[in-house]
Amino acid sequence: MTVLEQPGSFRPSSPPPWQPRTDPAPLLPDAEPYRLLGTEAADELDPALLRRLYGQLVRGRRYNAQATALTRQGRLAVYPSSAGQEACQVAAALALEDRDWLFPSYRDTLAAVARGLDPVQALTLLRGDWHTGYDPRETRVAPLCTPLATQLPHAVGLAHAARLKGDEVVALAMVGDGGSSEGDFHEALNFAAVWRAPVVFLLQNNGFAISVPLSKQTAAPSFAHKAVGYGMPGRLVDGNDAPAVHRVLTEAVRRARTGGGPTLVEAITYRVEAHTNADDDKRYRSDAEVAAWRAHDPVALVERELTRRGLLDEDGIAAERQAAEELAADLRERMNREPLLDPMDLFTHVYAEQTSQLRAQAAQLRAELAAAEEAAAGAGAGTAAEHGVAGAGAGTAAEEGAR
Amino acid sequence: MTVLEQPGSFRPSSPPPWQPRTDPAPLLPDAEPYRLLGTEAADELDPALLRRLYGQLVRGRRYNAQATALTRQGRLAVYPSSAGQEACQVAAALALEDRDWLFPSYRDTLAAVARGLDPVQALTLLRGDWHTGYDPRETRVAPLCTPLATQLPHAVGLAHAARLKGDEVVALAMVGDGGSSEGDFHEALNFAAVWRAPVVFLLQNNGFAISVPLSKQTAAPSFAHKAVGYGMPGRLVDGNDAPAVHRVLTEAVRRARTGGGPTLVEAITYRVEAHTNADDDKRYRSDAEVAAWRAHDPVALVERELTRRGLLDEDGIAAERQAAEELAADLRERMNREPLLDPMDLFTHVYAEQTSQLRAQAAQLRAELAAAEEAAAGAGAGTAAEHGVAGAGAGTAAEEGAR
Amino acid sequence: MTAAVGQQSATMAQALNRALRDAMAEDPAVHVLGEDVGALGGVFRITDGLAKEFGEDRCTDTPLAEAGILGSAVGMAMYGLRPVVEMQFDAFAYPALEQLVSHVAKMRNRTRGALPMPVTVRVPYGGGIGGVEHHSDSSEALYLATPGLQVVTPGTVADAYGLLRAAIASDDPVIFLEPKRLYWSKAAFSPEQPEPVPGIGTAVVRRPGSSATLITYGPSLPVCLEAAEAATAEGWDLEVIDLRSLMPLDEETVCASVRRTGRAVIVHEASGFGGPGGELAARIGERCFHYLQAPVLRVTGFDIPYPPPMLEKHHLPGVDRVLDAVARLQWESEWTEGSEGSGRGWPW
Amino acid sequence: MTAAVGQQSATMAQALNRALRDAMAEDPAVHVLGEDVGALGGVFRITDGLAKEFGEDRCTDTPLAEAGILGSAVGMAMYGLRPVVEMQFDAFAYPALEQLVSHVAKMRNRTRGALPMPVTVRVPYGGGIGGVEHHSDSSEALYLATPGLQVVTPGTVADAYGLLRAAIASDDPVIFLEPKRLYWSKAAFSPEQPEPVPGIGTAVVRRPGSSATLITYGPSLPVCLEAAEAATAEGWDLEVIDLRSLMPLDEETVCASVRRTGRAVIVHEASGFGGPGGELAARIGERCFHYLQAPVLRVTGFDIPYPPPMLEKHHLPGVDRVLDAVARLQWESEWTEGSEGSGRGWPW
Ligand SMILES: Cc1ncc(C[n+]2csc(CCOP(=O)(O)OP(=O)(O)O)c2C)c(N)n1
Ligand SMILES: Cc1ncc(C[n+]2csc(CCOP(=O)(O)OP(=O)(O)O)c2C)c(N)n1
Ligand SMILES: [Mg+2]
Ligand SMILES: [Mg+2]
Repeated sequence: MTVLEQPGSFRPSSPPPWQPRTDPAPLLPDAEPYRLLGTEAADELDPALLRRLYGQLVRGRRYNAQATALTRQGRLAVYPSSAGQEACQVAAALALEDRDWLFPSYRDTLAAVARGLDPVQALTLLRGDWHTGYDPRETRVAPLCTPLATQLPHAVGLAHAARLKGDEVVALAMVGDGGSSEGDFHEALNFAAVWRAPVVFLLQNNGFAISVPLSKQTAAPSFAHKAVGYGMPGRLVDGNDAPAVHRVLTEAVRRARTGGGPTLVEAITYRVEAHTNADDDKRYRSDAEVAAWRAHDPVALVERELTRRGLLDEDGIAAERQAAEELAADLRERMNREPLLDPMDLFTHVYAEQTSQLRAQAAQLRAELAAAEEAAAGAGAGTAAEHGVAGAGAGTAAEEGAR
Repeated sequence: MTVLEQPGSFRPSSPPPWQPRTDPAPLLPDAEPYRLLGTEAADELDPALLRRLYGQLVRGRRYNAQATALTRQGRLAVYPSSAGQEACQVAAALALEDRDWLFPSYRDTLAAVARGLDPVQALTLLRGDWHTGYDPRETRVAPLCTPLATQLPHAVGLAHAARLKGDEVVALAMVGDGGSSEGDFHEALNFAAVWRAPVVFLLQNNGFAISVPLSKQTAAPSFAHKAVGYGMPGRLVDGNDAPAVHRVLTEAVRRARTGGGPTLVEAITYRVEAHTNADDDKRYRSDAEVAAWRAHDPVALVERELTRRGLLDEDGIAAERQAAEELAADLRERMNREPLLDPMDLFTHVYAEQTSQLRAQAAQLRAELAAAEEAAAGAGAGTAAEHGVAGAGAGTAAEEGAR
Repeated sequence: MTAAVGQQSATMAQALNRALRDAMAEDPAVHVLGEDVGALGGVFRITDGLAKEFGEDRCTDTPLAEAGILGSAVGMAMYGLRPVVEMQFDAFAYPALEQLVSHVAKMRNRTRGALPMPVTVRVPYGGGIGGVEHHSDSSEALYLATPGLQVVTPGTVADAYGLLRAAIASDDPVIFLEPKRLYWSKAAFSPEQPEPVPGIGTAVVRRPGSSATLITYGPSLPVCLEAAEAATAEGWDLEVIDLRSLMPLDEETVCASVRRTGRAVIVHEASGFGGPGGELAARIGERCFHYLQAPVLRVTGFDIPYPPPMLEKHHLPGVDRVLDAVARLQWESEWTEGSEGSGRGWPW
Repeated sequence: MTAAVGQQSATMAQALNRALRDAMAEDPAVHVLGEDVGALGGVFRITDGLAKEFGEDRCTDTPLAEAGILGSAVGMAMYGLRPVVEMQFDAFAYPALEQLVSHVAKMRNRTRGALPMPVTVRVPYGGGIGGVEHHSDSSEALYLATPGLQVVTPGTVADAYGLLRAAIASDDPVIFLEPKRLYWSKAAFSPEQPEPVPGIGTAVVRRPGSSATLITYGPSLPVCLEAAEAATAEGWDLEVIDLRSLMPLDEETVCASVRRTGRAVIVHEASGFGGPGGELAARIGERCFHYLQAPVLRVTGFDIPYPPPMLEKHHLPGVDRVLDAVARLQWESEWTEGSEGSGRGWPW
């Protein structure tokens, strides 16, 4: 290390040239959220797409209502409704191809259902049954994720792996305004950008993280402004304008698929119901605020557009509602059937092979169940399997304030 | 929940108005890193400040050289040198008032020393002695932080607490380009912005995280571009231009102190030595790259400026060097004294009061030490305390490749 | 839900709320922070009314980031405050582990006493409330393995108040584990004259007995008391010890009892393997070896990820499983070579 | 540093490097990722040469974020890869704990077997190398308390190779703990004909003996072997068991030995309280109760934050402390009421 040996002689060069690693301008979101409905561009919207969105929105709204109703009947332990956010849910599903993966958070069962997942399977977790009711590899829907933002690095890793394998698979990962504060959000976006992984991050900004409003969550101009800090484009869209969300996501998916790297999309929307059935939203927001957002309803917006363009009449509306009612009835009916769980399954799928410790514990439970069965048989009751299930109902009692 | 009861009757209102929570434009960094030296503005620089910076830079450079030399003599277990980054270190120290707090990372001992900390105390950790060699409350220097970015939320919490108490105290927290990838960086900046905490984040972008270059760390236009995503200003500065760094930091500190909230400052600099004495930088970078940066030397830049303006002559230079040599000699001399550690101190300061378990363990060690002392006395050797220390020397053997 | 003055009975949730309120009223350095602790009063309403009474600067809704919350609390403590952090659920405390282990637990030691960490971390823990995955973990083993932390957990309404006051008053960090399924348990409670809790680190004999000792804490305390009652029908007079504090551990109370009864069963909801019961059994084995009439047994959650609500009752240690273990305490010296370790019926 | 073909002796670091190389060559699904694993070859050079040989897509320098690394590995495993993650040091694995507990350990269970997690997490652990704070933690207790994980740690050069191959081949996640201070230990090793390791979950008797059993793993194995040699001078013939796998735990090998010798000392570097030794001692107490001639003792690190390098030798369990414990195994039935639990000299 030289400590300036010859004071007169050094000619410090000009500084090594600096330039931004990428041009920031195109990464910044527009000043206004992107909208289609109510603008001139709406006239050019594909009627078939609008009809498809509309059908899904009507069914989605009905699905949300039915799921919330099921909590009141004790058939779901808890339901975080996406009522008011159906445009985001439906658009996310429709923006993806079959080979793509969806990474939903715990609120996004509707997105999975709109992709084609059986609603009963989508709700398995929330009814108190086994955690994931479907095969993620078959459905390309990752498990519903409760630890906030932890699903985001998974989406990055999966998309990265797919790209390394040469598959043109895109991962779309969903997160909330609250979840954006977690370290995992930051790490995932950074990895995605550095790896140019084919991921689309859809941040549903619904105004609240349980009771915490935006003003206590962030001071940023918008969540979309975070994108430039990772070197990816940030897009801002009216989250209740289904065709707009669909277009922005489709464009981001295309970009990802063709090697353009990740995008962060902030959809501005609103949770019009309480956080879950266990929440009390009167404590932290006014009815007037909710009412204002209910008026900007994602289902009604598309319905109005279709009606305006003469693409939907009363019969059409009635037909979609009929379909939604059928979905709800089917869901109701099937959710009312008591699921059959085998208590011995506690010990399967902990490891590929049971450890000696687990075998011993399984033997213990088996013996307990047999003893209970014997006792019940003596008293003229059913089988051990039923015993396991009957008692289980009690476990689903709604948690006070939980989640 | 209403499912569109009257298809003809609804008049979806216009969307609730959206506007950015804050104007993004002033938060974005300038296109070029801020510079003073070599620009016209340099002419107006306060001579006293320049002289002060210069003195600190010369001593800082010498300090770095001496500390690295001490690793070769086995007197330091490891030293992460800030050679080449002295402008950032010194400017950080001089931008703060006495009441302010500095939150250094493991590489920032020089910043602490430039603030007035005894270098021997600053190096306690790195010599293998107790972890923090000074009283953080007395010195307003937080413990040197090794787990990357974890010191940032501490700075935020402290600054927030000070503000709640009405004290006009600012916290300046230092982090590296690598550390910016950690979740704690994200969480700390977000908390700081939401709370408008009086914190200045100084990110020394020195080109590498051990061996990992910027291109594998981030795809962002600059680290300063991350600031807008939190709603705080991001500033970009030539990290080898000491007056420039000092001015940008001073301005940020002033802003923080007067209620303006946090700032993220990215200082573009370069680590001209290996990561630590244990590192082998030949594996990941070229000599040419290092040489280019050595030419843009923070010490030489200020020396040239002073000379150019006739504020420094050979005597002045010699005097500063003399002072630096004295500092180095004193450091050398005192670091060569074997520190006196009491093994029984293992059990103090685990809790305010020792648990019964710790008392038992302390009794065990005490007995062992007494037995060893007895054995040594039998063999004509020294006391137990010396025994503890003598053996300790071996513990400082440099870790191969560690850190 | 705030406990009314002079109230003579309260839920554990109310007692905790009252403890926070009293601590905040007494000491302006006490600050509460966490997710939803403000207007909502926390998802379990433990912080109900605090923001209103003491202002949002004293009871603060933070951004949603657990490492950020705990890391900020470290900084606040460095400046002389006494932060009380709420983690929303057990599994959501994991993101804060680095801050907890590398700073909260070590800061006093790192700074030779200059920076103590009077931080209380409240963690609702355990199952039995029908929570979906990640909402029912019993993570006490993580905290026990971390020197520098204190770990306490109340099993009664009175202790909830007393222990939380002691935790907040402590100059060292405390992991305060709140048994979720006891939040709504009710008992006599006079906040004006709270039962004294002799500080952190003292176990209590909840039921004296002579045949064997049940050692437990938190959510399993009511189970053990019920089991002890039921056991009288079999002629067993069981002593029940409520540890209250897992670290520091009151070994004297435990050992005195086991030396007297000669038999011990440890009961907790956390998985057995690597759980707190192992440490307890090991210590009893070390210190009471010659007094033991039978192996120290453990009745614990299985070594599995916490199961879904519909199956949790099979996982949680209940009265029957405790009684089964008591029955296996070799009452008639029935032991013969080979009877140990058969696997069948062993409570691990 | 890459192990040369036909080499007959190697360090543990070289054996680990060779294991990675062979696994990557054999199976294109194996990907290595972490901080500095590329050009630098890792700070301990365990991944030396891999990026060059297999390309940066197979051995990838990641951004500096442990949760991001492990979280990405989860996603890669979901897509069919076999990620091998390097954590740079023990304490720097903490930020990844949420991903580890809530996803890596549980994913198979959460998805009823649909998404297994063949992820290997390599963690250099333990002290004795003069590392400054946060560089010498023994964090195995955190992992042991997490059902769904396997936890292994080699004590010899040959096992380093064999166990790492087995870990990478496993369809379940493995925490692969690498004893830092054994990295440079050297032994005979033929990579072409590596000693077979009988899969994960098998302990091995490293030294047969009849007087008492020393049970240990990883960095403490050489200490125990040395102690066993030294003990012969006292007339003790000690058996030494190297657990190799902490989860699954090979209880049969342990119990068979202890039933034979009647005495056991557990030795590990991690703090005693809440450490792995508690679980072991508890299990031995449960399963070998009537065979035990003396309490199961533990020789462990103290219950303190890891000390600075200049004091670490006082903290680490050494040969003398092991022999002290052996001497306290009540060889002459010297036990009298009150001699247990005196505090003085007990190894916790
Ligand atoms: C790591 C973590 N911390 C806390 C929680 C508890 N929690 C569940 S939902 C929620 C709010 C989430 O808000 P946001 O991300 O905006 O999503 P939204 O509920 O609005 O869809 C919280 C705090 C959690 N699930 N995970
Ligand atoms: C959480 C954590 N992970 C890993 C490390 C190991 N480590 C020490 S320094 C370093 C690189 C830091 O790079 P940067 O933040 O750019 O700081 P610099 O060394 O360049 O000053 C790494 C990976 C650590 N100290 N903490
Ligand atoms: Mg939200
Ligand atoms: Mg750097």
